[in-house]
Amino acid sequence: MDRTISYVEAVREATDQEMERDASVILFGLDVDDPKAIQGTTRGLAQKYGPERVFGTPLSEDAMTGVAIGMSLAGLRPIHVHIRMDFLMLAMNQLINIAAKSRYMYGGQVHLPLVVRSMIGKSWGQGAQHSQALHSFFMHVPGLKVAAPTTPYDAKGCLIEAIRDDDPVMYVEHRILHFQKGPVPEPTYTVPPGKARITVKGKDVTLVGISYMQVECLRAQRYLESGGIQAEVIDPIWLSPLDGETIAESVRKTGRLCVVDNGWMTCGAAAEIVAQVTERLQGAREVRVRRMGFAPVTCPPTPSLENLFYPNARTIASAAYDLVKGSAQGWLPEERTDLREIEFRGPF
Amino acid sequence: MDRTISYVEAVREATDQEMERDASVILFGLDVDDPKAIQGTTRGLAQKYGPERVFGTPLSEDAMTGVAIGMSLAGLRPIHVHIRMDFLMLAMNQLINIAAKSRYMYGGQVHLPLVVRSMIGKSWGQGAQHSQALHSFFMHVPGLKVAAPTTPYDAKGCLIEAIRDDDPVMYVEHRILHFQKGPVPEPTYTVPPGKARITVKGKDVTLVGISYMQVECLRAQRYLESGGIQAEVIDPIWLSPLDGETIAESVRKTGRLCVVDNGWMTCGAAAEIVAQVTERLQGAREVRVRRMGFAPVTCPPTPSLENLFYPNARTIASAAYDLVKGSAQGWLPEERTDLREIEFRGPF
Amino acid sequence: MHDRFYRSLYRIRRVEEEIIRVYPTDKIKSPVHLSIGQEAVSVGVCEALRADDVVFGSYRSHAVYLAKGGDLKKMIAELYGKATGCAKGKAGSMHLVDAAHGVMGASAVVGTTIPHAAGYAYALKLRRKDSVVVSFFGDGGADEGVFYESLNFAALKKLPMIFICENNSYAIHTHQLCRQPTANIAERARVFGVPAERIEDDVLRVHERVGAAVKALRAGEPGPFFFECLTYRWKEHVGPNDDFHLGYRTREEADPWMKNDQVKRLAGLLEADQRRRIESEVEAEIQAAFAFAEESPFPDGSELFTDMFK
Amino acid sequence: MHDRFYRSLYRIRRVEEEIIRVYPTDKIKSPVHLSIGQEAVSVGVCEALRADDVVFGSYRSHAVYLAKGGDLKKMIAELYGKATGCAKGKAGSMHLVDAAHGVMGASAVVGTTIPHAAGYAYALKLRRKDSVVVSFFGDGGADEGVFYESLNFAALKKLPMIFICENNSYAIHTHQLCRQPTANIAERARVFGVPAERIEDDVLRVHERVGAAVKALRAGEPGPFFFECLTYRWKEHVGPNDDFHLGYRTREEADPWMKNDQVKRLAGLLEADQRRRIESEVEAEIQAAFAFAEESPFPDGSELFTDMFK
Ligand SMILES: Cc1ncc(C[n+]2csc(CCOP(=O)(O)OP(=O)(O)O)c2C)c(N)n1
Ligand SMILES: Cc1ncc(C[n+]2csc(CCOP(=O)(O)OP(=O)(O)O)c2C)c(N)n1
Ligand SMILES: [Mg+2]
Ligand SMILES: [Mg+2]
Repeated sequence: MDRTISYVEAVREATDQEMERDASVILFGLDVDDPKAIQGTTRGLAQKYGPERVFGTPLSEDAMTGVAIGMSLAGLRPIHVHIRMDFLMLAMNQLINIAAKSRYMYGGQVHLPLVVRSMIGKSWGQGAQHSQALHSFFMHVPGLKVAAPTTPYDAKGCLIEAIRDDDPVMYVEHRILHFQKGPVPEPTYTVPPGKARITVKGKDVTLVGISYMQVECLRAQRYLESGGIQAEVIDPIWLSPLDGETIAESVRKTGRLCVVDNGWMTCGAAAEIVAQVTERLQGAREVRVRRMGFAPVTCPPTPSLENLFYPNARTIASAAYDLVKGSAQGWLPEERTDLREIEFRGPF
Repeated sequence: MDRTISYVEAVREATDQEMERDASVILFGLDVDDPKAIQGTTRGLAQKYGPERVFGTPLSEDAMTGVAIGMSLAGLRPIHVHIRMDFLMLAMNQLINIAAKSRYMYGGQVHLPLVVRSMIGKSWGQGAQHSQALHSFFMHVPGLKVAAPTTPYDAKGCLIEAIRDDDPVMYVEHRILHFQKGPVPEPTYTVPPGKARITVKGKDVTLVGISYMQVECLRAQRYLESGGIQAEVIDPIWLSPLDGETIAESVRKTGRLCVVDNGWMTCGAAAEIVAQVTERLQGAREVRVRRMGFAPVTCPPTPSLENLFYPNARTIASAAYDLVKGSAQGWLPEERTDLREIEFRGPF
Repeated sequence: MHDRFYRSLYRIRRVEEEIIRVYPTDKIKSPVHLSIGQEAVSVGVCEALRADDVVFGSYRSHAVYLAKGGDLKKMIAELYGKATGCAKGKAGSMHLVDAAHGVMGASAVVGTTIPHAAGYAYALKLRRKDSVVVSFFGDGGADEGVFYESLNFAALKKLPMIFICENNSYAIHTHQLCRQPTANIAERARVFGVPAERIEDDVLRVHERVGAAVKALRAGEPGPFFFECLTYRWKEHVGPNDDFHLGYRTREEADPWMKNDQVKRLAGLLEADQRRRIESEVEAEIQAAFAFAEESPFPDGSELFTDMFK
Repeated sequence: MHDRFYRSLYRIRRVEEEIIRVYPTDKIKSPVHLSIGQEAVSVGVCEALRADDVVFGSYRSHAVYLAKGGDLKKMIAELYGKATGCAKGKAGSMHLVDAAHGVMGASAVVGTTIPHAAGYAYALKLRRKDSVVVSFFGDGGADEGVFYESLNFAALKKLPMIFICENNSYAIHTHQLCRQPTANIAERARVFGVPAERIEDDVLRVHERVGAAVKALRAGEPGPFFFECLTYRWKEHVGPNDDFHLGYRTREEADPWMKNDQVKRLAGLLEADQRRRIESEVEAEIQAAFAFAEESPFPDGSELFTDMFK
């Protein structure tokens, strides 16, 4: 497994391989066939599979989501792409009231093998309406699965899993991660739901990092190391169904949990994870918990505020440090440029 | 305060009084002016205030929400009514991407004094798409307030508060509660956010009941009493901002928390409350927690399944009993008809 | 042909009359939106379809479910909330489905199945099938943005589908002209380049015009087609009763529609004994269906958790 | 009149050219969707408006913000993310606002301000004001369901508003005819009973036709009015560059539009020294605005939590 490719390429390859394997897989969404090809993730596929299987759409998120549902009722396996998750707010009726419910409310007579890809992103000056990560909405409603892969490996494996799944899957991509590179096997493989990944072993505190915040947690782990603390880092990969078991087992060991979401905290994935761990470990292990995520405000575009809006490796390390020490220590590690493997330049 | 009126009448009266007081208050939504008058909550208002200030709309939830926003930008105070919260999924873009964000993303230059009334309901055979309570979506996104009053008193006070609020408020009504009666002062008054109400004092376990589940918690409290347990019952009234302090203080005393939501649990209000209490009491008080809510499936219409879908007084009492005793006791109180003050007959 | 039409019309009318009769007993476990008075649309359209054609509808779908060949026993059992219902009691009256007969779904949220029909038609076209898809919705559905988005997409992709707007002039108690500035739904469709036509309440005319569209689509002519079918709901919006006392409409308004009753009309086109034979067969079928529902068990509690995922 | 038109056109053009010049320095802290080539629409429309009239736009709203009288200094400071920006750095380029001058909002989600305009117009009508509201949106906005719902409502309530569809043929890189079966946006509006007209890229003609509509509305004639204004975006969808190399459109397609440049055209209608005077005043204003932005401070961290609620 020494081939290294980018997240973008991993998504593209997964799509290509599944479209090649299964003629019922089709791909559409605004701009999937345009020169930018959704940051490259759909590059070349319109040419290879033709305009019937790969096509751009009108700006009609509501109807096009319904169209995807209709296609999947007819036995196709649509992949519907949205360049920003914010735009899914136009498709909520079809996603929540139909996609999540069809198998059940039709008593199992139908099913919807549907994948909805949507991108989340750090604002870089885009502000309020181009920066949201609303995965908790989809975790809340029974009937949808949610994947939020961090690495190119998981990006490919989760997407193939999602395409082959007979029920609707929300596939969440963070734009910063698109430029991440990593080892990815060429043959197809799946990363199924139900198993979180322990990305670094440690004994003092459990860091759960969702989507892009996984990267910041990995950096925080290194900062903490320099502060003498061994953090265990967990990537849930799939948010629904969520592998609460793996997280709780880690916290049973460390006694401390810091969940860092790439989203708001109230009724968010971090609230869910804290609640689950509390439920699972009550009576068995006293725990210390901390949630981190977007500041509880609208995302501001100006950098002087945006920097405060997001958690980052240093603020995460500082919070985890306090969790371990048991009180506010005011420790904030010096910024280390060697941890900045990933460059991000907006706007995207 | 010995006047007793129904929840429906309380909502109607609050609207009437505010429309009378302030000519900028207007009321619209599908069917607000029809013979059923939204279960009576808008009865007579079209006649009294005329068709410009009270009007039914086309079936256009998306645009009509945008229209409400535009009205509020122009200085009106619209109340937009939806007979089912499920239909708000068509309005999510305007609610999440505009209403919640306008004051902030326009740097305080504008504000939106907007009230969105939406009804939730027990399914009574209506099933998947007419039964949801998705208040956690609105709790998740900064910029929206959420009220979910249980009593006629709070129904009136919260609605007046919401109408006078200069920012958007989601006002959530449960249809069963509509038939509830209670003491309501005739003069206007407000029930502002920030203060949960302890509806019954107790020392053994804290029951937090949201919306209609407050009623089931009050019944559960009586069942528990007969089992020798003194439950403290809390009605949050406002879900956003949430008074986590009052809840945590109660749990600091009882050490046990059972949150019963009238909605799904994952990333729901119950997750948020459990997480907040855990955060607030960590290190100070060991706690036992339990979440209850909709079963994690789509709502089934047939009674044999629907009965299992919702928590009820007896299952709540049973769960709280276990919390207090520290392990599963298998205790389920006999059904008491004297606690069934409220009759519900669907469909509504 | 008239016998087939009559059988279908009579069957729908009588099933719903039985529902009205049974409703007060509380045996029916979900709200019912009756099609009485509107049967001609479903029958006229569905008689032009094959078993492998597909229909989508709304919460008011008893008629289209039956006209398209949906199983009557399973429908009544579904209304009773029984395990033998078409969706095992998980649908109720508002989500009737019979995939084997091309009834692919009905939604309680207005307008929401219109794009499903377009998506299904896209799949048929991609696979070079000659089946067609029909989307049934009301005049209220034509208020919703998704209606226009779906029309635009269907026209853009020339999909093998037929839009059937059942215009009964009301959304619940609100007249079309209180919701739309002009009563011109067919014209609204035409502006997307879609052949669109308004048809009076006439089952034979509906059949003829829709049949021609179906034929064109099967022959590979570009779709979609659009029909605004004028019709009238006799009963209240939801529930088994009349509602002229509410005051939002008058009996006088209803009168011409009731006089034009297509069930009676078709009855008149048959020989007396042919008609009686049909009627007695249908009555027997209905009786059997209600008995079946009655005798069937409610779903077991364990069913709560099935059908969520594969 | 021509001098006013020229000043407004030239000012918008030059402001955006300055943005292009500065952009590579990274001083501008948000993505920019330039209006270069499309100025005639905003200017033609806004010159027909009063200060108390109101406009709503999209993320591509530099032109309409300036044409309607929005403060230039605050705009540039906003682009720089400074505390002195029109929204204190919380809007960026995509959400320009200047309530004092009737610029009531711009949204980065396509189509979303169309119903705001209708709601605002409803309030004006309710209060018997004679101001009007203008909704600016693109041909892509006309794909969205909310566009039709808003048209339907505005026509139903006869609102004092004007729809301005800036049809530049593209949504990002996708041509109108890949999204709509027929290029007939004005006709789509007309079917709602709304007077609708298509106008070529001609600032004077836009002004004349929109001016007539404004006059009619102020006189109490029923609205709304609809104008599809044909125009062309010269730069890439987002960012400061040309994009003919991408291949989705050709220079040849752009040529006639560039030849028809309305900034040049109006320049030609002025006396040379009148023109020069305007230009030098505008240049000075622009220089001052960029200097102002440059010198202004970034918002303080405590600003993160302000402006959420009253
Ligand atoms: C999106 C949505 N909004 C509102 C409702 C409430 N509602 C149920 S039926 C109905 C009227 C629909 O009228 P129409 O489409 O003409 O169908 P009809 O009942 O006349 O068959 C309304 C408003 C709903 N179910 N869905
Ligand atoms: C609802 C929504 N869908 C998709 C996008 C992504 N997007 C941004 S601009 C744009 C094109 C809009 O085209 P048009 O309305 O013609 O405006 P123009 O850019 O040509 O001025 C798209 C698709 C968006 N911002 N909002
Ligand atoms: Mg109707
Ligand atoms: Mg355009």
